[in-house]
Amino acid sequence: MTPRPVTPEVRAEIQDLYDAYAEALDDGELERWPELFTEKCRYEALPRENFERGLPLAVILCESRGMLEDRVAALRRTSMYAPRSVRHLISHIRATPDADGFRVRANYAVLQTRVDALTEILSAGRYLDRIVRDEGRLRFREKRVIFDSVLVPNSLVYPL
Amino acid sequence: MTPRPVTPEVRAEIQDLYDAYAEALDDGELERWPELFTEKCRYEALPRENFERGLPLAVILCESRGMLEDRVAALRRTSMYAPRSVRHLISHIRATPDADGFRVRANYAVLQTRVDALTEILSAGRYLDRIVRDEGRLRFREKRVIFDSVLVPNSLVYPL
Amino acid sequence: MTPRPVTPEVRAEIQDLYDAYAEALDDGELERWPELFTEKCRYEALPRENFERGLPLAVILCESRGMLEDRVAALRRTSMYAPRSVRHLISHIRATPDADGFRVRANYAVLQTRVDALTEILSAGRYLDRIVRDEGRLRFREKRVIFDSVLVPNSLVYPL
Amino acid sequence: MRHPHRLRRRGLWHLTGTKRWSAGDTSRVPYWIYTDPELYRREQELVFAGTGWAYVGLEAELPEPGEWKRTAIGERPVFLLRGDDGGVRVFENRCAHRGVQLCRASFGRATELVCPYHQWTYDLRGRLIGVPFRRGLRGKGGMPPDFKLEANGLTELRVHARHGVVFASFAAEPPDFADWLGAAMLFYFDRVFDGRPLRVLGYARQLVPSNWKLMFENIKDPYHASLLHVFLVSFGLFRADNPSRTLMDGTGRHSCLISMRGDPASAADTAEMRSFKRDFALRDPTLLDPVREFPGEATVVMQTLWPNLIVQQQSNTLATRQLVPRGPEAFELVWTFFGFADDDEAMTRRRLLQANLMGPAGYVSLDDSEVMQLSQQGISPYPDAQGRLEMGGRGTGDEDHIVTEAAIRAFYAYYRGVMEL
Amino acid sequence: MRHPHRLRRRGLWHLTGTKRWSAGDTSRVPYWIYTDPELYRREQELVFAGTGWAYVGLEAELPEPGEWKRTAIGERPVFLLRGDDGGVRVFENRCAHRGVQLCRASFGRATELVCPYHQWTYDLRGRLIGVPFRRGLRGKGGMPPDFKLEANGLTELRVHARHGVVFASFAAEPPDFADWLGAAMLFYFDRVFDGRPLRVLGYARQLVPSNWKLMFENIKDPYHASLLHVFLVSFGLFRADNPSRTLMDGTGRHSCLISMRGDPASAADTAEMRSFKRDFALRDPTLLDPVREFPGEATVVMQTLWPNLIVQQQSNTLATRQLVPRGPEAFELVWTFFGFADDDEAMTRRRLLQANLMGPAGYVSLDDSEVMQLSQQGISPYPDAQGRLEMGGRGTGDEDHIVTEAAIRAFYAYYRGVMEL
Amino acid sequence: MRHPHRLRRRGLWHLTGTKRWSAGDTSRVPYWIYTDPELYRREQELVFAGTGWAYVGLEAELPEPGEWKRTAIGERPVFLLRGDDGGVRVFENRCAHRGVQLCRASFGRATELVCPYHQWTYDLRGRLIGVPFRRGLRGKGGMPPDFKLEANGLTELRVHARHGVVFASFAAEPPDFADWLGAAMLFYFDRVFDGRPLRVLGYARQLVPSNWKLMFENIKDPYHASLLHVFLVSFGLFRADNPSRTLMDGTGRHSCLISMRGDPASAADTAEMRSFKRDFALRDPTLLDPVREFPGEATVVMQTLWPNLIVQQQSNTLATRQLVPRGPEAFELVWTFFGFADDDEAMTRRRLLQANLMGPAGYVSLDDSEVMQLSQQGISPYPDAQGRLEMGGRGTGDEDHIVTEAAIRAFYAYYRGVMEL
Ligand code: FES
Ligand code: FES
Ligand code: FES
Ligand SMILES: [Fe+3]
Ligand SMILES: [Fe+3]
Ligand SMILES: [Fe+3]
Repeated sequence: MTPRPVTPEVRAEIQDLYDAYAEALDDGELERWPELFTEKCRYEALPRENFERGLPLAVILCESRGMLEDRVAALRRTSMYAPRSVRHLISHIRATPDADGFRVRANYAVLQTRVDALTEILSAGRYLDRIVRDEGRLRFREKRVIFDSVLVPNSLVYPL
Repeated sequence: MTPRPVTPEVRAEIQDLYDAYAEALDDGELERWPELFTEKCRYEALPRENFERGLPLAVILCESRGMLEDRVAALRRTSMYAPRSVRHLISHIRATPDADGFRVRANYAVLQTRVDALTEILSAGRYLDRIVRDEGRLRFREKRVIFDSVLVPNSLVYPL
Repeated sequence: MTPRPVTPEVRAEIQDLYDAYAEALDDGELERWPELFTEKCRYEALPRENFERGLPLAVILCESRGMLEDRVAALRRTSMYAPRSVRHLISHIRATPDADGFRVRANYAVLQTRVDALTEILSAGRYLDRIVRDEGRLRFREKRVIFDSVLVPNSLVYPL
Repeated sequence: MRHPHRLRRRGLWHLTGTKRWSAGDTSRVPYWIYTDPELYRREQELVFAGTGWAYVGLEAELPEPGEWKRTAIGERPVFLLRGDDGGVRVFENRCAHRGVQLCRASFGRATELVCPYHQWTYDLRGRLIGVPFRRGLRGKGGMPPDFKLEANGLTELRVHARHGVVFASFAAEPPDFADWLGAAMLFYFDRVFDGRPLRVLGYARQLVPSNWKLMFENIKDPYHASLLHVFLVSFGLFRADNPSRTLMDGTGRHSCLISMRGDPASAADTAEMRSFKRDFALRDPTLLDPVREFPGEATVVMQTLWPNLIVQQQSNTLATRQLVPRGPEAFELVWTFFGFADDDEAMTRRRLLQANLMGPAGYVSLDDSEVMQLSQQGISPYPDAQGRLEMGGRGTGDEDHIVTEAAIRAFYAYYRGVMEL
Repeated sequence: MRHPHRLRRRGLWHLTGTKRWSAGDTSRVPYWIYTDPELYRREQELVFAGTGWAYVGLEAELPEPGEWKRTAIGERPVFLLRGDDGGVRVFENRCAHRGVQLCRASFGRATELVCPYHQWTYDLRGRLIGVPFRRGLRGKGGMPPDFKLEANGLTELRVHARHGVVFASFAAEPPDFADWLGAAMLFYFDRVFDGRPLRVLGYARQLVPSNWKLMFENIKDPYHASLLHVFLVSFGLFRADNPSRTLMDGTGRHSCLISMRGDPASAADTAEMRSFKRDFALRDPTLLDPVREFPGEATVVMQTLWPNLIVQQQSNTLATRQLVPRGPEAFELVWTFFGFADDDEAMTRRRLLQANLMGPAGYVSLDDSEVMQLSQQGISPYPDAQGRLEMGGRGTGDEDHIVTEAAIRAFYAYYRGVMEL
Repeated sequence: MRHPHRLRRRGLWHLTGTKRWSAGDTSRVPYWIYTDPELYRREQELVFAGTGWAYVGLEAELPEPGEWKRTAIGERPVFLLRGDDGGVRVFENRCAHRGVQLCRASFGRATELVCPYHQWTYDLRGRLIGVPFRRGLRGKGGMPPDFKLEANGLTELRVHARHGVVFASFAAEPPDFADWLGAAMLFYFDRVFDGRPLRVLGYARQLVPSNWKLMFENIKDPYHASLLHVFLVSFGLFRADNPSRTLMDGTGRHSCLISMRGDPASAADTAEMRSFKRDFALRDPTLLDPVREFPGEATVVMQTLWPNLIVQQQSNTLATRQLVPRGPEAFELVWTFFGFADDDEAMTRRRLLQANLMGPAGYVSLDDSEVMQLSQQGISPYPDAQGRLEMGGRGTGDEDHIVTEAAIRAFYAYYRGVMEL
């Protein structure tokens, strides 16, 4: 199969997906987050230290859109945490075609603002993603968040 | 009226406007800042806390290009502040057409460097903008800066 | 000579070069870094303070690709430093054509993660670059990194 | 034993040479009082949790029963809560069980307060009304028989509200509020807070890297206004040659700076003000369109109320500024901009535009926040040096001009008494 | 007057009112112990570098000779090193010459340890084997004749490994490990660490902005689990009405919380738990597919071992959690998730999925890290206040239910002895 | 004496057990001296604001009248100002009124210095020449009659400039500069600063997370250079087997490390240096193209001058490195790279290329800044441990080789005297 080229239009469409991703989380519209993934999907967030040493443990691991929805439901209904907001800065989005979509790498930084506190760096790292066309739009089939610092400033409330 | 599509050319042009915006402020060329707005315009910077609670108070409020110019003049001639420089990182610029131009959302982070100090986060948040074509170029008709943390590290000298 | 326009394709290609630049350094693949420069080239990193006062001193100065390679070799073989990783966020890439390529400005922030530490800002500033087509791809002929804060958090191990 | 010296190590700080306030009057202020951690800790108790009343907020911030607002007196977190009886109460923001903050956002609304840790539940008057498993489960565990809900409510502060402004006190028997302010201060307090319902316009907050006392010095200092604030001066919003007054209460802890309408500047009086820029004009003068709204001739009244409040009336921009110390070398300045419920749209817009003068980006207050930072930077490394406050003499009485630092001297005279310095 | 002790407070801290632990028992815990810098410094010596054994890691983390791992006991950096003889040793992480950290990454492997500064070289047993220019160069310089390599090796700690878990001690003659734990604690320790080889699945780390003791309080507190952790409760992973036990060793320093299978919730028992959400169901229940793998009826066993270890067995997610204090108001929580070398793929996947409950984003532990931060925020500004720990009475003995704070009281009873408070 | 109260101020700390320097000589250095806050505060007075001369800058940095440069001695901010008489003066950077920093940028130029707060105005010799409203306004307010401009100028330090290098002193009667340096140190000082006009090439600054004394230890330690700095060694820029000298002044506070041309490395001598990499070669050797420019055989001279200066001459890269402490566990290292006004273009380019060896990214100094951080990390948690400085014996005299730590021992012998330790 001939890999489809990454045309300017595709670039824009991929950018749109990341824009929507950032917007959903930054606006606190968590419910829009699972919709950006395919029904069968995988999301995981793990420290670079585990990733590079071949250790599988992730601090968030979802193996289906249902699990993503469960995480949103838990944040809405069961978890206790002090209020905060996040702000994504995603850059260097690099797509290469693969069998059924694109492999995409990107850099990210997430800034966090807690009540009564200055804005601080919550996390920075890279995304290693697989994107496919699904129901007429691009969606994540896989998203791996490799965060640079294993040390987290207390909690990771929202997905990165 | 049919909304005009956001073509790659328009994307690029909008990106150029934000690039020019960042460059003017980051280079300390404040005088170039009002030129990026239409004669009739609105600029305001307010904390997310006010924005979300429907409170109108902004820490900077300009209701015309004249007021933007007045702010620049005040910074140049009347205000006292220790020297510093800023650095903008604007990302996730998302445009949708509206009646006479575009509504644009973007994420921003502004890093600040004071004399003898390390670079630190000054502010992060989002832009909620309206852009129109004016005298052959894109300009801001409205720019609302919603900053995530109501708490500011002492002063906001330059516009965000 | 007519300056070549900065078409969407050229924009994308320039973006690709910065993506590759960030990726090489962020992945710790230092050996890929000199390849992004032409054989005859210049790289320097200097504080805004020197730059603005016309003082020539740079904290890193390479006047050829060989010197870039020497720096990589030194980091690999002779220098002693505690482990860390970096993460680039490059934005506002603005290209204008010049005689034999493009002059490009960009903003950057580099976040650093040291062992056992939270991610922190290492440096922010701007790139003042010259890019040319060389062996069929875009390469840096000149890269000047002007960092905003003369004060560095201890060491600058990797190039900015 | 590893540290036999432990006891001797911190000596008796108040006996030492450096940490003494040598001069007889307060025309000299030693610089160690802006940095000393021990003094700062004592201030938490003696100044902020002391015998008097501290500002905590506006009634208009929590109009409905069950609404609450988080704030602090000194470093101590407290919250305001409007009870089901309509009354506003103030409580320490910590669960009586094991200390968890009950109010975690800036504002909220509740029908009862439930601590997340073990769900101890308090009603809207701060009374403990529920302790899960208090009587155990299936006959096991539970609280001891002598445990009383009534004895384990939230720690409540004394509260006094006047014309919509809420004050609280950690003291068991705080003074009468009118006495605490004194007649002169009460007069000016009531001038702005005249009983009309308030409308909150919004908030701004600054983390100022200086000791909190420098903020009070700044506001109690009419001398600087005509010199530092070029913007104010250039537009006649404050001028040394305007009629003005510096008033204190009997103790010196509170003060008012009052500036009144005057004649246009004469060349003679502005000669000393190099800040005066005759040619400076606004391109869009809509920004400054003040209208007179309070009785009397004053155009600016800046009132400082010990220990943590500034009431700002500068033309039509009104705000409370609350001081929350954050260590010896920083404080938070919390601005609550307000108007009146009966303001028309034009007045609201006027207040919002004039707010450009204030806050972290204000044409006026920017100068102040920067100068406080610069003061702290100059003061902090020189703890043995001292400031000199001799403008207008060395006295601490009222003055009918601005060329004086009397209100600062009066403040420190009272401060020394409170702090036993 | 609220603060009669105010003046005495600084000066001789252990004599003063504020820094005293007034109550006879530990049903009251004064809040100054969570912030006081002097106490914190003493804890470094008496608690972390004290007479007992502290957790440092798992043998599986450094399977091969020459492998090392960096960690800390209290604030003191140490490292584990597997020698060429196969034994694991623990050393202070500083060169004997002038203090440079020898291990700079989290993990590594070496045939010898070379300090970068002057290349002093240590073998895999920590012995100094090389000092460049020790005999000088061309007859000049060098170390004095009485300098002995043998006297300048790395500072080695005592080490005890049990079933793959490594403990170390700064004490010259630490107690017998089995005695240190006591029979009951040893039983539960051996329940998880049953001698099978371990497999490390990965790490997570949190910088928690609270005093380290709040972490122990949290884990020693079965009372909170059914109230705070709505997720746990809603899926029956922990319930107040399940059979359970709270066990201590003889001293109270260690403890186990044990929860066992029980009947489905009856309406009566869950009435007090507002956290119980009957309608909450997972869309993808694959996340929770626990299988029984340890003998006995317990489904959850949380063991805390003085001074720095929590052993977590929650269904099939297993982890050690190591506490590393970072000043009085912060600590690092280091999670080492593990399984067994003989786990099949399904079990590994199960452990990885259940890890969603734990760590900085865990459905359960997120609540805890947030509540610790909120506690510290409520406690820290009120050093003169105190927490009350009266659930289940005021005693410190074992209990067969969860409606008790006995294990916390027992912990503090032991703590007071160690700290001479 | 400026601080007669000094000894009383901090209890009797120097008598305590932990904080004692036990050994008779300085072959042992206790680790608490790198972290103790009280000692650090005393250093500000006794070391940095002590009896001698501290480096503040180069005359070439402010060539014109009215030009100023901001810097610090210890933590105390000062600035250099070239007066209208052409002389360079040094002042405390704080307004005599209420402490505001007068110089807010790194460099500037003025005809007079105006404090922004109340516009007190100083001339280019630091004299107070203007106090707005000094005589009041319309007969009201103003300074007291006994207020004298002359008594309220800026606090001026003593200044000594030698061959373009400026030193200042807080002492009322600092020693003669030549005596302060001693003949040997003066000789090497004058070797680089030979009277030719200097040209500043630029600045670099590092915030090093270690105690400032570790920087002096590093530069006074010739032992490490051939071991840590593989780059230096591989290109023969510094080698243990080169002829070299370690020189001190009579007191031990200053020192010089001198390395001279030697024969190519013999296998015997480099055997102990595992850092020597024979096969390492530069692809572009333009970087290293040293030319001899100073009299004598020395290729490297690193001079340290108490309390805050390193003069670096490494081949053709010349710099002053100024130490500015920032708390016990950090300092700023300020590099001022320079050449001579009569350098030709080739020499300037050579200096700029060789600057790659130095600064925060330097092929050589990177090793040092990292090793200082690693030292602090190893030292700080072990305040009761100590470093051992026995290379080259335990003496403090000059040596004609590099296999010695004599200069560090000499430094601490002097330090103990100054600090009364
Ligand atoms: S801490 Fe509030 S209920 Fe336990
Ligand atoms: S400090 Fe380790 S060899 Fe010198
Ligand atoms: S502080 Fe400088 S003039 Fe008042
Ligand atoms: Fe002011
Ligand atoms: Fe819990
Ligand atoms: Fe060195």
